[in-house]
Amino acid sequence: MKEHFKRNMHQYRLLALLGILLIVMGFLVPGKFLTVRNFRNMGFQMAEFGILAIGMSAVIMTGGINLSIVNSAMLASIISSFVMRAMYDGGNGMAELPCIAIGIVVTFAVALLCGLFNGFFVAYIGVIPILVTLGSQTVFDGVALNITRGSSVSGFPKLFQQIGMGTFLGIPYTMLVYLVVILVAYLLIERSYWGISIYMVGGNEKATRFSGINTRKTLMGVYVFSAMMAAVAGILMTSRYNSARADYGSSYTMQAIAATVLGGTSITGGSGHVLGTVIAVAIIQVVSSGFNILKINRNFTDIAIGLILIGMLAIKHFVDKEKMLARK
Amino acid sequence: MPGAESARLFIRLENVSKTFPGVNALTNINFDVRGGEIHGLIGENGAGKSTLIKVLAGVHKPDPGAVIEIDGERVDSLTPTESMRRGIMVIYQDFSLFPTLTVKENIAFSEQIERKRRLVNWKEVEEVSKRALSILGVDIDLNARLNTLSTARQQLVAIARALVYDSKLLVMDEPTSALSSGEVENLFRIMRDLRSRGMGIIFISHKLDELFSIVDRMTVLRDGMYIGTRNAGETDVNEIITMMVGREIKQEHMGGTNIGEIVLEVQDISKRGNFSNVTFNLRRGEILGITGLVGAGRTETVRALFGLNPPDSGTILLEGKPIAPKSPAEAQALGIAYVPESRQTEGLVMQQDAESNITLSILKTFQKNMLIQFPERSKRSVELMQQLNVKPAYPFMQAAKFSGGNQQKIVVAKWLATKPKVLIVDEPTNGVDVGAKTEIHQLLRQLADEGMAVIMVSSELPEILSISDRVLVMRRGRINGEFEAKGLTQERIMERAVLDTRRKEAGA
Amino acid sequence: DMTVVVMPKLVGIPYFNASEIGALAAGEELGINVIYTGPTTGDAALQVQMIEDLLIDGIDALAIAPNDPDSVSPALQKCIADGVLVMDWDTTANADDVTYSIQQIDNKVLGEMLVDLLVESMGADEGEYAIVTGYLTAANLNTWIDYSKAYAAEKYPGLTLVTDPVASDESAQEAYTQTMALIGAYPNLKGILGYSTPAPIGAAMAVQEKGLQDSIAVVGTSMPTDSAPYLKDGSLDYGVLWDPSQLGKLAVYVAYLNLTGAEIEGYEVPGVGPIHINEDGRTIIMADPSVWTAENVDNYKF
Amino acid sequence: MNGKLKRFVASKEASVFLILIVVAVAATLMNPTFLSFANLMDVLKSNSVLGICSMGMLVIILTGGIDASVCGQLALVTVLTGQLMLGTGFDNLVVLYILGILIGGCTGLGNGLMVSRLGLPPIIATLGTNSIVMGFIKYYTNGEWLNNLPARIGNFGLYKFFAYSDGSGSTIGVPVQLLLYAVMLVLTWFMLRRTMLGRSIMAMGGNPVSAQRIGLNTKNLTTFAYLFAGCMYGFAGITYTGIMKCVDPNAFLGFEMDVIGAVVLGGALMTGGSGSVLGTFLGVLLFAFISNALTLAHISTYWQKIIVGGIILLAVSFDMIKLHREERLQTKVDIEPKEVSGE
Ligand SMILES: Nc1ncnc2c1ncn2[C@@H]1O[C@H](COP(=O)(O)OP(=O)(O)OP(=O)(O)O)[C@@H](O)[C@H]1O
Ligand SMILES: Nc1ncnc2c1ncn2[C@@H]1O[C@H](COP(=O)(O)OP(=O)(O)OP(=O)(O)O)[C@@H](O)[C@H]1O
Ligand SMILES: [Mg+2]
Ligand SMILES: [Mg+2]
Repeated sequence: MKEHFKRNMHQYRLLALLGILLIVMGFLVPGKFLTVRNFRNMGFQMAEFGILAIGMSAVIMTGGINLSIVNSAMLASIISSFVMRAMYDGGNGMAELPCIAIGIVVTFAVALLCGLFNGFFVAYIGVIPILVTLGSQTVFDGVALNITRGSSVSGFPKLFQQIGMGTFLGIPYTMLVYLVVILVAYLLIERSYWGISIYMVGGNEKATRFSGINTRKTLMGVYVFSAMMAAVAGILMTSRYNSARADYGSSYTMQAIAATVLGGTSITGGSGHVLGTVIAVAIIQVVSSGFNILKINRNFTDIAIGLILIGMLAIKHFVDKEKMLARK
Repeated sequence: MPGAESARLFIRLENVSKTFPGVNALTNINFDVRGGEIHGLIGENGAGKSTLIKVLAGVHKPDPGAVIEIDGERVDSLTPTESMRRGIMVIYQDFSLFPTLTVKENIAFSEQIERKRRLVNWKEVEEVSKRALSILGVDIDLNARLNTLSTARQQLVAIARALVYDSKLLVMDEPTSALSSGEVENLFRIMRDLRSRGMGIIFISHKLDELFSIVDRMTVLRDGMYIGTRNAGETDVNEIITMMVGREIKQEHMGGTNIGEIVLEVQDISKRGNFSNVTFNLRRGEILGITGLVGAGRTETVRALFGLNPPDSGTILLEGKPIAPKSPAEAQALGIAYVPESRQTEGLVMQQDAESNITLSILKTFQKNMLIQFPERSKRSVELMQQLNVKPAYPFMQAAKFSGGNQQKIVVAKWLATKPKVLIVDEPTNGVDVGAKTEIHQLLRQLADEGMAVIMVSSELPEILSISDRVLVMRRGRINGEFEAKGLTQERIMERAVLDTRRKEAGA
Repeated sequence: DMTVVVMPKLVGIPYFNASEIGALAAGEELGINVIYTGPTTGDAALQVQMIEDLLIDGIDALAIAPNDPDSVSPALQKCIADGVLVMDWDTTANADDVTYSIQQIDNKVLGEMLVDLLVESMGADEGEYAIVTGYLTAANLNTWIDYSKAYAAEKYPGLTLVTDPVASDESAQEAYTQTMALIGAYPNLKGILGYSTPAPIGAAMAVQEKGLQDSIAVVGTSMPTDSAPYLKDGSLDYGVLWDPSQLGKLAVYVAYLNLTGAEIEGYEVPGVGPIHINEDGRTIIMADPSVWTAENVDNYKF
Repeated sequence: MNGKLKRFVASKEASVFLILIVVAVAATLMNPTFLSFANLMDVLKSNSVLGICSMGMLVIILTGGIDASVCGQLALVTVLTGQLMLGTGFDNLVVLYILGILIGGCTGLGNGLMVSRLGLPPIIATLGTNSIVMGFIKYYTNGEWLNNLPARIGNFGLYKFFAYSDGSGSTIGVPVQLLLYAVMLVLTWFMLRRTMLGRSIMAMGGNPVSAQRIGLNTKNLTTFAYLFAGCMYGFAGITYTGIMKCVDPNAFLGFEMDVIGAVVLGGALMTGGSGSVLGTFLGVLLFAFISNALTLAHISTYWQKIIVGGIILLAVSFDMIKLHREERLQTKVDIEPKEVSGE
């Protein structure tokens, strides 16, 4: 128990910060912030960003980074949007449900290709991830622009919007999807064979390979996983914005990295927790929503998140006295 | 001649303790070294030897109450710079070199710092490093990047770096762990020379015969405590071992009792620049020792069997079926295990805990419904740690925090866990103390007797002789001799390792 | 107490700063609460979040310059469901989402005007020209570019567009670098059309540096104070835009009039002029675009 | 000499160089303008700011760190000095450069202290700095451009050495920015190669524990690296204002990725200790020339991105494949010659 607490100290501190922020916001915006309506609202918003952050976390745990995660999400969404639009044909074509189903499959398929693309260069050629994904980011973006010429794609079944807009017993579907993703990611990353290999590869790829683990598969898996997260986020975004465009969510890349490290994942790999990332995402969401409702200049949101990032990690350093090894 | 001047105490430690969170690495140590003596520091893995010298080097601050006197002067706070300024130079167990710099800079760098240089004098760097290497009598490309060198060569560079210095006390933490016997002899010659010039030397090694051949006095530590100091002439190996482990350890030839049919046949495998025409076979219940000089290609050869270094030609048969593993994963699936020679870079994931490391090779077996069963895994890892007597047996402690020898045990444990058909161990007792060494030997023997086939690569001839059933000697990428271990002597092995005896035989 | 939110595509760029001044001034004149807020980058996703968050606090009207009409559509529908008056300004939203659409100019008029001005500055209705735009994904810029291209192809068949629009990422430095390359790549280049406010400036910088003021004409949408130095030395021939502060003001006035139930058609907005609603009952066009030249540019203060 | 050449061929710099040559040859074949003196100078001029910043980033990456606050630091320098020029008409270039270096130095020092003293991972410290600095700058300036700067700064930016007119009205010559860049290249090279400070940084980047053990003050070295980078950004900021003749607080959004990309493309290892000024220079050239070459080759904008990304991937893969091949073919054991049968 004590061991558990010591190991997860940082997460508890994040949780405490989240609590404090909620209370402070509750005071500052009385009767509006701590309401079912606002929580539902944040639930709608948090999912897409949270899912991308989880996809980013898995990659960072191996010591890599995925700068192209948002671009793969959008490329997959754009292609599937074209497919859905063509099949639905403004209501003259296929029925709504099968059309949506095909769209979702296409999103996953394209994202899978993006993930394999990144994974191939990282796992099989051995290029460092920041360069691979910097390159693939440009490529994916280029392909998306080439297809759309920069405009947005829309015109799919009305029902598709329900994914991003609908609720079940008052809970947004997006939130439900997010919860399922958290659970699956938790099990995959922290409880499965593949997940444990992620941490080991992040710590020392060579020693892990020498232990009979197929580290190429592990790495390939991580980039595919991250692309799958991108696909889910892409579906939610396309549905919420009722369209797909090359530059949607462009600000999410840096934010996802920030959320991952705020959540306690070491940027050099080998450590981190899914739940840490999830709490960090919630913190960023509360600050962002709270400041929006308070109509504070958006620039202060950036400043506040910067301060929280530095503050929480300085605390982590000083209180845990666990000198973070600058690198392996 | 070591006169009165050199017999002066150079350094004296009193009451030195060092506690890490949860570990008392050193408790009230008293210790002194004179100028002009070689002082052996002995103890089991984790006894605190490295920690003690890190205190001397100013890397670790001792707990309050410690007294450190250097050259008769009491020093209150010792920093690395201060320690170097006072003439203490350390060769660390992990070398502490700079992997991305060239050989010449690695050798001359600290000296340039000591001289408070602002600009680098490349000419001087070149001269200094050339001189240091020539003292050692080795030839290494001065402009090669350090991380392109083999472990043995890196160790030589680390020694050369220390020799550059005109220091008063040279501390050597296992300087010979990767060296061949010729290189060790060379080093000893230099050490004797330095001693005669009045320098004090602290020498740490687990190789007791080495120690007895060079040191004047030796101090034994056990579990972080000072046990005693003896003059080399007034003690013997048995007494020292008793002091170290608190019991006597006998070393004798342990032959196999249960040697069965051939498991592995290696037929004429070659790989350009690695090994050539290597042929041998391996039986169930047998330990096959492979020895030779460093750089003879032993590691490359056994790695070929583990899928790390597939041969260009030739065949490998496992239980009569041809195999060609292309990766460790494939080799493992075939029932081949390999304990690599470098535990730091190839053996362990240092930042992870002991449990994750020990169970890494058998991780899949804890899977149930796609999920890893952590309680089972913990149970298994504690069992393994106890089986190999890993100290402390904390499964949640970071691998990096174990002492060198205990780290090695963790790597061995990881592979034993897989219960392989063929177990390959590469320098399995590198940096392991006598107690643990015997345990590992017994374990290997026991595993063989239970039906495993074992290949042991080792540069330590006593080790080869004591537990192998058969011995292969390699020389420059080829097998240069094969012997039954029984009745074999070190001399005959060395002959094959050093001399090209094939010429004679072919001619005969 | 009436709260009107005016949301630009992003805050912190000169164009939208100017419109902020007008919007806030209108709030003061009318004695209502005007909030001018938007994301710090032109990301449609952020805009949607802000709208949703603002709804929590309760607002009466929202005037939005959408980064993408489709993406904000669901959020705007939420507003409508909440009884909020929704309008667009600067850039059109989807027609179903807004009660009023306040446009600075007629997109078609602007697109065609730029081509006419370019031809005039080139002094010939034939030759090669290039387009430097902001982001390739910017909907309003793409609309203008499409009108311009269609018009040029029809009216001046002698004009040839050398390559697809080149993106400058809303940065003058990038526009400058790209233009340098364009000049190198197409030695016969006679004209450059710049869309988005930094693009013509960057293009003019390159032309100025190359000393090609007389052989390459630059025309584009730019802010007058930024363009003044380039207009004066001839590297920029015409700058075209409107007064963004008037646009902000107009948006707030229309919201106010609608919410108070007053007559909109023909209302005289101080400093802007009478409002005229188009036949579609929705679009309000502020005025024809203003053109700045070396002579008149000093009369504008934004 | 031969050994040196061999080492170069085996180095990472060589791969970048090779790709650069391929790009240059392809571009020249498609459009000879590419190789014209005027074009090369233009490209170098507009990428000199990237080049100068990459020197700072290189030093940080050598320590094993990273700097995500390039954008914030450049914006701060250009805005503050721009305000000064606008407010007082001050136009002494030397003083402006010193001021720029001081301002950049301050933010760099802040980053350095956070990394070395607070022990924050570099990416966090600098991401944090960036969002804080950018937040304040955008809040105060509202993104407003600063126009009508003193003429002197603009004229300085246009200055060219060995200038001559090519008849069509444009002046050709070596732009002053190229000289400034060259000075920073040499300065950084000298610092890294010839001073103990630079060698200590290289050493620490390769193995921080050993560095501590031989008595290097790793905290101060780390702090210095960020300080040095900050000063470089300061220098780059003033140079930028000279080129643009105005200040746009938003001009540098996303610029840090270009800078990091150029350094890493030039062969520096993100884990520290490995990387060179020459490599970084080649990385900058590659970055600069690809985009220029594509435009000159009349490639449509929409395709440019795909090709740029493709070339980056190709360049880095090529490097890795070469490395693997060398590793595979490396002679590890000096094999005894075959059979010496009886004679
Ligand atoms: N940084 C550290 N944090 C915690 N414990 C440590 C640390 N360094 C060493 N220890 C512990 O201190 C004890 C002494 O270790 P030390 O490395 O000095 O042993 P050693 O005698 O050199 O052993 P070996 O022969 O195996 O190298 C061990 O129990 C080790 O686990
Ligand atoms: N001239 C050289 N310069 C640098 N490294 C060399 C040189 N010659 C050989 N080596 C290195 O020596 C090593 C060869 O030793 P190898 O490990 O194959 O031999 P071994 O017989 O297994 O010895 P051990 O296991 O004791 O190290 C290789 O790793 C190789 O890189
Ligand atoms: Mg030790
Ligand atoms: Mg070996």
